[in-house]
Amino acid sequence: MASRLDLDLDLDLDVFIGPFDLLLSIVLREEISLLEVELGEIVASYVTVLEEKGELDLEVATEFLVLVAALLELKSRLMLPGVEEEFEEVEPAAAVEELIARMLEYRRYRDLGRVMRDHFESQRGYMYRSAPLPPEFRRIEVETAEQVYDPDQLAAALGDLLEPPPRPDLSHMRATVSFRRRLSVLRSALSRRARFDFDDEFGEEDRMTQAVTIFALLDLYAKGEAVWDQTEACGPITVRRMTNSRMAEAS
Amino acid sequence: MTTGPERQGEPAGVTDPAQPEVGALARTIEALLFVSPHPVPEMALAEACEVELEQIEDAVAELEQAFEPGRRGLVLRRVAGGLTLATDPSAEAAARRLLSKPRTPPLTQAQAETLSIVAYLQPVARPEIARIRGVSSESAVTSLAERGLIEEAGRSRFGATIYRTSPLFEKVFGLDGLDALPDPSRFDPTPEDEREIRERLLSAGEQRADQ
Amino acid sequence: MTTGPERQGEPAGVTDPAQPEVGALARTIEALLFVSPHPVPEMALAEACEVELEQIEDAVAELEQAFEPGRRGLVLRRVAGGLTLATDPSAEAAARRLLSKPRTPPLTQAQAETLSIVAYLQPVARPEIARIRGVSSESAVTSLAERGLIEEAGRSRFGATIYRTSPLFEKVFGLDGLDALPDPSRFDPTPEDEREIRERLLSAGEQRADQ
Repeated sequence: MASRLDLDLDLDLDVFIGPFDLLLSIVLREEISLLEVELGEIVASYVTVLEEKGELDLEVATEFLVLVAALLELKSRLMLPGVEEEFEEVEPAAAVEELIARMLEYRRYRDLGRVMRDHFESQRGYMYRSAPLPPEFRRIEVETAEQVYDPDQLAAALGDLLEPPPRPDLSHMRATVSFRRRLSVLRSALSRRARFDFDDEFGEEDRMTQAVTIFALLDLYAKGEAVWDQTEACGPITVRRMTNSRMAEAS
Repeated sequence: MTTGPERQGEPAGVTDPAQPEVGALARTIEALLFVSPHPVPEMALAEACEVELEQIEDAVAELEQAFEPGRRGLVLRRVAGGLTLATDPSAEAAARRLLSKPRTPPLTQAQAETLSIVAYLQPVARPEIARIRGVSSESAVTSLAERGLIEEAGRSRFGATIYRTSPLFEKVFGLDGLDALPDPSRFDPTPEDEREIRERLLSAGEQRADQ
Repeated sequence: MTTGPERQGEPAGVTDPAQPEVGALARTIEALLFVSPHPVPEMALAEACEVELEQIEDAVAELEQAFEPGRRGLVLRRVAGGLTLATDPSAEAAARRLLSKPRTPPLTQAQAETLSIVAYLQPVARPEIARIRGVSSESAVTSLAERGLIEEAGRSRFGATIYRTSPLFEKVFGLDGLDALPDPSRFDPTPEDEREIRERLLSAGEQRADQ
């Protein structure tokens, strides 16, 4: 029996230039059907790849994860028996619409970037003169100089510098919503108990932390360390530890 | 009309050394473009030469013919809102050998995406670039700034650096101005694109479920 | 995107636009002399073009004809053991007028910030500028000094160069003395005196550098 983890996607996550690039590629590949767990897993692994490459912008990534989490939630509702007949009536959540808009926005700049790159290549043969000015032309004579700059420009520049930057406190976020940190929090929870209720454990956390924890959970699922049950949409999630043969249990 | 002889080998056009190639004003403009470190707008040429703009325009037209690609080792270009001289691309390899200057690396995809965001949305703050790309764009922004293609244009209310493209950007991209950027509307998503993505995103995975 | 100037206007001295003026090698040499910041010996030209010295000599002879004084706005000169292009002396007055106004480069944000620090806090040492801006400001300082807007005013106890603004600075900003500098904007309340400005700048700079 085919495992749901056996993705057959042949995805090399390193080649993607960002999460929207990844999502666009997956979504537009006809042969792939987007089962929510697969998508979640891919996204979770990709976030890890980004973190390893040092390209993770936590604020941006978390926003992305929240959008994907909303998508997954919507998809799981669509898959519930009884909802299917009403498929036409199910309004996609605003978050999903935003995700689509963001994907399309990204795509525009990806495509424009390709045009720019080609154009850059076509122009590289032209070389400009970089020789310094002949000494006799180098300095403007004070006597003949005229006003060309507005002094307010200096006042504005100094005003910019006087303003201390507000602390967006990224260090704090990095400390609390690190994907790795959530992984280890989950692992330690699982080492203490073989099963626990997600809300009991993490219900107090803020939304971003919960979203990242869900993705860490997907990662643990992919690694065969945990599974979870959720009997109804938006119902309680029970997380269970897995010890060996994840295939046997997962299937 | 001839299409021109072979572009290499024997001396061709030099017949009468005493005859000026172009008029005196065009020759002065040629000298000004040579000596100026930046592209020169026609208005600035008119002021420097103390003549009317129309006379400059006529002389520039004359120069444009003299510098028609293939005639000389240099070409006349309109970039960054002004006129400038550049080498003909056919001399690139020899010039790089002479200056021991390797070809600059091509833009990476991350740089190209970042540059197109800055070019079309400028002025734009770094967090906005990251938001659109979905990844931290710090290294792409830094290398584009180091290459001189983008530059700081102030700070946002939140202290983030704001970027815009530089005059060098227009120069190396051979753009007469930002208006000469390709029309971005040709990359606007169609309603079909949008529908396809929505359907694919929301398709519940029936095929898989059948297995 | 535009690539180059459109062909337009009536031909003047130009008879056949399609015909190269000189051979291909001479054209390449013209391009090499254009991009090189220094006079180029013929041997170096031969190496860059990957041809024999005699071929270079023939091509240079061809170029010398094309560049005979009076024909173009540029002349070909032999100086310091090499060949170089220079403007024809007849263009000197116009060149001086063109280059007498720093119209071309608007200040970059880095330059504006650096210049404002020097203007308001002068005399100020280079490391302090970097501390306030939160980034190394070497290239901004160098280009401002090259343009004559700031100048060295000695060395600090620790050997760092100290800067102040120049008389040219006051002229191009239309300031009747440094007292005429406007109050720093976007900041309320405006700092009372220079020492207070300095303290606030340094503390804001530290926070920028930390991020």
